[in-house]
Amino acid sequence: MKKSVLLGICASLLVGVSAFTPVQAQQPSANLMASGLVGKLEGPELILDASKWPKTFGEAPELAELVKAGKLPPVKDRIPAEPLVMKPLSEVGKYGGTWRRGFLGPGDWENGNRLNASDKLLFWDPTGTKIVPSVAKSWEQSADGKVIRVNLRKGMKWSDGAPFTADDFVFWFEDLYSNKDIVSAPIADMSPGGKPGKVVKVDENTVEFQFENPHFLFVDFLAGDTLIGGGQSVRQSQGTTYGAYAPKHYLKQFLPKYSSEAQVNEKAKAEGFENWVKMLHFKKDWSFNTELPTLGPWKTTRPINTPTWVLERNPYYWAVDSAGNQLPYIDKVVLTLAEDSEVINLRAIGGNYDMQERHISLSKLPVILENQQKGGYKVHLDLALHGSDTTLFINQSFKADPEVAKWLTNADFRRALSMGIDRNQLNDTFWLGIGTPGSVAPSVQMPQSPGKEYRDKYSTLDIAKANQLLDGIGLTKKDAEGYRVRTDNGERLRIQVQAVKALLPWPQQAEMIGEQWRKIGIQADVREMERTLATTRTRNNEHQIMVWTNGGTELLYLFPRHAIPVDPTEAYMAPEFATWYASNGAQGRAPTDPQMLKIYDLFKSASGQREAGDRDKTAQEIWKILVDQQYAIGTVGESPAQFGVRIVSTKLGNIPARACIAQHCRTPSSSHAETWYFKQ
Amino acid sequence: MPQTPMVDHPDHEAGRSPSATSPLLSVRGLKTYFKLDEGIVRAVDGVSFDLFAGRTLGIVGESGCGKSISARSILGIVDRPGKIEGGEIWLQQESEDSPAIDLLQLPHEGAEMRAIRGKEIALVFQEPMASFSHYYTIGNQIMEAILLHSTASDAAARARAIELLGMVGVPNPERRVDEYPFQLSGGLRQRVMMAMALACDPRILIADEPTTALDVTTQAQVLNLLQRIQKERGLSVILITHDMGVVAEMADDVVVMYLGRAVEKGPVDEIFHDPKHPYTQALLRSIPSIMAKPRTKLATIEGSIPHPFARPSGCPFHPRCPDAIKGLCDVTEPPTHALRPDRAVSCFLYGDAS
Amino acid sequence: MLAYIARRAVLAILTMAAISVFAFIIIQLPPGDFVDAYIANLSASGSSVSMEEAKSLRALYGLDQPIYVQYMKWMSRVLVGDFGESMEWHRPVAEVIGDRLWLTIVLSLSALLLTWGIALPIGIYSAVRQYSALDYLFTSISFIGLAVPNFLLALVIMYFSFVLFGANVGGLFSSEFDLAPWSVAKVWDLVKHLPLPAVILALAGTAQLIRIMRANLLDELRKPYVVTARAKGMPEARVIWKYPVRAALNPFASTIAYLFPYLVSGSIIISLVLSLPTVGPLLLKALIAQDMFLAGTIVLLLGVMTVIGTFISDLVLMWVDPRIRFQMD
Amino acid sequence: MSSGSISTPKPTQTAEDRFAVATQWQLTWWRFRKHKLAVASGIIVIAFYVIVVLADFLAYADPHATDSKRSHIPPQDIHFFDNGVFKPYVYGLTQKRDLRTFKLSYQPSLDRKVYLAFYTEGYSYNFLGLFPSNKHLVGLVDARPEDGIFILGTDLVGRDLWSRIMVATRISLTIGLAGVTVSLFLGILLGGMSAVYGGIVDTVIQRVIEILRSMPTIPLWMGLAAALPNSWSVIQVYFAITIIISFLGWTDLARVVRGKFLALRSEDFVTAAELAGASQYRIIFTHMLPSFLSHIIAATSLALPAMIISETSLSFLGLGLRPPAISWGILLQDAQNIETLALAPWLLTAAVPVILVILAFNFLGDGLRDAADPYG
Repeated sequence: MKKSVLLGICASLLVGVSAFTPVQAQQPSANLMASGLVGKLEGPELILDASKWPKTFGEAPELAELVKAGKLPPVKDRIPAEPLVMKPLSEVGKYGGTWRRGFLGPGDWENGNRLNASDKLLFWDPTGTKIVPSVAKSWEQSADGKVIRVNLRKGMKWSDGAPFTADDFVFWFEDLYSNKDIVSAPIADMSPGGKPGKVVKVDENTVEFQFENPHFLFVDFLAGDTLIGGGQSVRQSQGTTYGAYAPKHYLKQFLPKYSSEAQVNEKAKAEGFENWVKMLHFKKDWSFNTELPTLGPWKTTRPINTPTWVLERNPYYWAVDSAGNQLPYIDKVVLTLAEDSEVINLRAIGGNYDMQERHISLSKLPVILENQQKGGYKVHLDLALHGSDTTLFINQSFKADPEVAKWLTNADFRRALSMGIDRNQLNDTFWLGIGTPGSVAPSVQMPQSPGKEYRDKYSTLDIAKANQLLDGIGLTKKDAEGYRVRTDNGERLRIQVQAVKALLPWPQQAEMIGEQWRKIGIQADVREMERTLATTRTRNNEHQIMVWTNGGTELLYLFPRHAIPVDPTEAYMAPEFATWYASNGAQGRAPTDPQMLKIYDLFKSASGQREAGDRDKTAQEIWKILVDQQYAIGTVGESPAQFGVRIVSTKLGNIPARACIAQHCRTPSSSHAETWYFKQ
Repeated sequence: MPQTPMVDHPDHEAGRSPSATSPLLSVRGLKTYFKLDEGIVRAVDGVSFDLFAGRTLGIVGESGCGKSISARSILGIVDRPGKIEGGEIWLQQESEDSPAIDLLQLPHEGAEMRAIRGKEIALVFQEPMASFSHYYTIGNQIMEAILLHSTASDAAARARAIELLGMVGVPNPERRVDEYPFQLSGGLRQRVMMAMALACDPRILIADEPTTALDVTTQAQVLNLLQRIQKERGLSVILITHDMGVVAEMADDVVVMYLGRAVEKGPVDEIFHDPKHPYTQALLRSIPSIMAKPRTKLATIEGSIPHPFARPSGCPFHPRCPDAIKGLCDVTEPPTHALRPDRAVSCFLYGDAS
Repeated sequence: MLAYIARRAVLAILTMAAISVFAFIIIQLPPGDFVDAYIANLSASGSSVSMEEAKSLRALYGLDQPIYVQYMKWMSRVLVGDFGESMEWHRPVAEVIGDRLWLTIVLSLSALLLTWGIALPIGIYSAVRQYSALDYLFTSISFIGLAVPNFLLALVIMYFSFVLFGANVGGLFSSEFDLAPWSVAKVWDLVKHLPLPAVILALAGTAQLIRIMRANLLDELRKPYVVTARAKGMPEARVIWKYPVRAALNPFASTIAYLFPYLVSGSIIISLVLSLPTVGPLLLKALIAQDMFLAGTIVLLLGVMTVIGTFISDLVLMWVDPRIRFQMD
Repeated sequence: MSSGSISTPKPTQTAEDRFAVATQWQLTWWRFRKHKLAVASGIIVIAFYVIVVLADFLAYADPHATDSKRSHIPPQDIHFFDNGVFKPYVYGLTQKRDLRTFKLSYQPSLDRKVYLAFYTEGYSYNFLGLFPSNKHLVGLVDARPEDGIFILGTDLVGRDLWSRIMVATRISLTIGLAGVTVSLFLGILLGGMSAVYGGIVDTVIQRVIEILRSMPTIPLWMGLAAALPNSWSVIQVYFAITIIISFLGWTDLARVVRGKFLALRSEDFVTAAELAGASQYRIIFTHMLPSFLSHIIAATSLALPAMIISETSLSFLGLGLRPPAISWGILLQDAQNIETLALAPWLLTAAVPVILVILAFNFLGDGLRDAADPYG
């Protein structure tokens, strides 16, 4: 790293934090303060100063037994020389207990993945505002942004006791990621400016990611819920093979390179797989394969594809509490299958779960609160930081119906639609008044927020103004029932709104919005759809308006797909543009809208901006355009609707009053569940 | 008038003259009503008749006149909602010394009454096809009656069943005993029915339209069989039929019923030769005769049987009666006139009014 | 008789073949395929799937081949007892279905037995004591049972059993037995959990059967052979049980055939509401996830179970009804 | 002989004649009339079909109109007498959300009576899709925009349940009727063909019936329902669902028809007609069909509840009709969650018409069947 300026760990790379005020400053509505359900964002504190680290280590009694029996090395040999040291939120906990949780079957893989999210290289602190070490001890970025060096923990081990080294990174990069049979195309995270980067071993405990173009966002990516930074548990399960490392000592036996294709295929056949690729996808999936070495606090002992997904402590987990006790405190996590989320809610209310925030629905809050005593739990409301739980994405590349397309791509039309929505009504009905009405822009507390005025711009009910805008663009004629008519054939102008019953009762909300639009003479046809169908349709560019959340956009660069059309997987705003963007113009269709083009330019420029503050400013510019153009119409956000209703057994200790609800926080993992314990 | 076969029997006329001995079965003022939502149907409304030992009593009338219900009333097996509302049914006990018992005084479902059913009084039913269950062999259904009323072993009961089948003229009884009713012809079924009725050596056999469903040849065979058995065993038979020809051939005494009442009764010869009641007269007129001139219209009774709920007042027959007396027959019920001890008619044309 | 059974057996096999085609068509009907569903799920949990990847995934699962080829491949495996691998569960289909099939059968059979156990005595009572107070009561209850959608009933019962008794909600096992291998204690646990879903499931069928039984028996009671039997001097109870009840029972044998698929279908909704580990919710999820081998196998198995049910009820019918037995000669 | 007086019902000469000459239809009707419960059920069914026609008139609030200020209003008391005079009124309501429990509650403002009026003007609709109208059976006079009648309460988004049930009745009952019509057509056609042609036709049709009956219904429906093009309008989906539901319904009817046909073929009057040289077509349509029409009517009235339950189940699973269509199944789907049971149990009243109509159709069908064939 000759030319590069090595930067200290925490000193200057507090990405995206500069303008971030601690969240205590955030003012939830008076209702919420009165309810006492929203607390302070908090969590365990990382002790990074090696001099304050404990010198002796403790371990769970059951592990001590194993050590005594000679089946496990002593704890000091299992813990790395440079462990992650955490000061638990309230007190040093006790070992033991089973964390009961509900899940919905193998499709609900994120339920367990998120508990293990500390297997990311870098992570966020409990407030979701600061990048902190996790698997990696520290990181450095070169001044030109082309090289990012990651320092591993000396003596760190996989859950089977094998050493975790730089070779595992190289193995991932060369043998998995670069193998077209396994990963068919490079990912954007690893290819700034379309030029693929590489992973290089410096020494046993040092790895470098090297790029041809500056990639200043890469550290954020490593910390974010991205394909490169998500960690092994989520990124190497369910058929995907991302993340940045993989257990070479275990997985190499399934690769042709280390024997022969015939041999691995034979092995696959013998185990009942069609071919070695299928076998590999199974073997590297922590939720299916109980033998797979992992890095998370718990490892699967009973796979996800059974009625009970059981996770048990990783005896080689590399984090300890401030007293030197190896984490996690809780022995086991048992996720029991429920056939339906309604059952999960009912069981949670019945006190059958120790901590459950996933699948808990906000609309049940009164019932949940009512049963607190009986169920032996406490309710926490965690407010999200993104702008809008229910967002109307208006398809800018729609073309099936030119007349409709003409209006969807008309900014005044979109602004009118936005001003025709009575967000307070939505908030009262579906968010119990807890949410905050506004545009798609993130909470003003976020560094990338363009400011309060952009939360409100075009986002308050103004029927007169909306009608005026619609009249102004030529939609003046109305039919007998007062609906505006198409300019091509005089029939009523019908706008299709596609909604899925998922996170929130979006179809019902869309119906309410459609009703509100009657006042501005717009007929909305709400189409309730099954999720697969809806996403397939959007990828085929068949939808006009899609209702979805814009969750994840609180940090624009880490999860841009809900804000701007860059990822064809989920490009509700413009599938064709996203394809165009992702393929560097090879496929799809280029936008002609100058504002949209400007957004792309700004977005691309961020990767080359060295200072976090500059990148935030760019993001603010993007948000300003997004709000001004209303490509996506925000309704109500900053609410606990998405994983924000947390039901926690009164028996659990070290539970934060408020947890970070955001894509990058991997809720609930940034609160470090490994420091929770049963008080008994 | 064809002679009754009983005439051949010397003891019969002499020793068991109806007037001489007390009747074996004596029905007095039997009333069986059906209480329905729409009203009461008086299916049997004060019927009296006597059955003498070894004789055949024919009960005739159009369908729905209460013949079959009378028969079932005797056995106490009237279906709900039918109920015996009054009357007496005296059965002479087996030994002449014991007093007769009133069957209606016995508890319906009691063991005594059940011991009489099948054992003392047996029933041969009008539809041989439907009178058997299809789910059991005929042997099973015959043996059941035997086993119910005796202490016979299964093997003995089976032997008895085969014997009975042979007796009623079923060919190959050893094989047939294991067959199901639907495997038999109509005639055979009626014979089996007979065998079943005779299983416990009853004293009285009630034959309810035994030949209605059969063709003419089979009909004759079955009637012959009935006669033969009666002769062999000295059975007393109540023969219920609408067929005057059968009555003439088989019965010693006749009861004519109309709408639940016995309108006329008497020895068979007198009924046929000197019918008193206009209804009896009409019935006899409607018998086709080979003597009749070809192409003459068969006489029918005017009108049809009234609906049970719309029973006419006064004499129930008055709307169809050619001799009805206005202001009398349609108002008052005619009393029963005993013309002789064994002859009675209930009509205003006789007695005081005549 | 043997010829008859053979003919029925051949027909049953042909029906099964037709069902397999049908099952395959049904699961292909919804637009999109497993990869679409998979991408939808992945994207909802924050992942991305590129076009190239989708393509290679399709190839991996053989979804790029024509449908008839996929069908033939599937059938050639099914015929040797291999139902393929579930795409979503990453396990052999047979293993995924595993206990669920038995639990479905246990549940449906208990519902069937319950249906009969309740419907027969009540039907007989209602017919024998026609127009009595209890007859009216039973008839009314059975009609209401017929009219209340059972999913609604399941939900309401579940909620109130929770509110009133704090009962553990749904499922067929207590949590401590969920993981345990089969044992006497686990079976007993299952027995304790069965009644509620079985009753809910049985309700509509019971109502229907009471009505059938009552009507049949009323018909039979009017028949002359009953009079014959009574005239023999048989006690009334024996008369009724030996003759008309036997005859009225006859159609019940044939109800096995239609009641079973009905119960299995019914169990899908109820299992979903009550969170029962039967094939119902699995099928629903498999259909939604377009996990075609899993969905196809379940539909196929359910169809085959029905065909077998029909076949058995034919045999039972033949056994109980001598008319059929002797006319088949 | 007995001479007890007779007290039978009044003998009428006409009654006698009537029975003698009554046609099959008259007999059926008379027998049916005796079945009190069936008659009552018939009246209920008719009442429901009156709702089908007059749904919008009987509704008093726009079934689609949402308002958060009306979210989860419990069924409201209607006061009929004001100071002893018949003058129905309701109290104005004030919404309040408890900030600790997050529950909504409504207090009647006792000082503000809002009077009801009959045949008033309300939201606009097209009567039978033909005549625009805004007349409704009841409405409020001099009401503020926030006032309303809430006989059965409101749902989460503040839509009036009574009005929604009225409109849902229209869809659910016509879908049932349409489904039965299609089933009937298929059933008579295929059942008849099966019986008339026999042989290979019979075998094939019987096989198809057996296969269809062997398929578990839910996946079949799911498959078919999921295959509906998403671009279809509510109306198109509505008809498609009808056809899907009747897709299985016809098998029962086909069996009945086939059985009856076969039974009738051996009847004397059919033989007579055949001997008289009547064409097969003529025999079927002038001799056979009428003689079991009554059975078909009975079978139909028994098939209808099954159709209605099917629609309800399908919609409940989210596979049938979807909002903004309003059907019973959709109303029940709204009620299928814990918060409804706990916070707004009145939404379950949407099940009442379902239960009522199914009961009514069952009793009606039973009555009709008994009347059509007292021995069958």
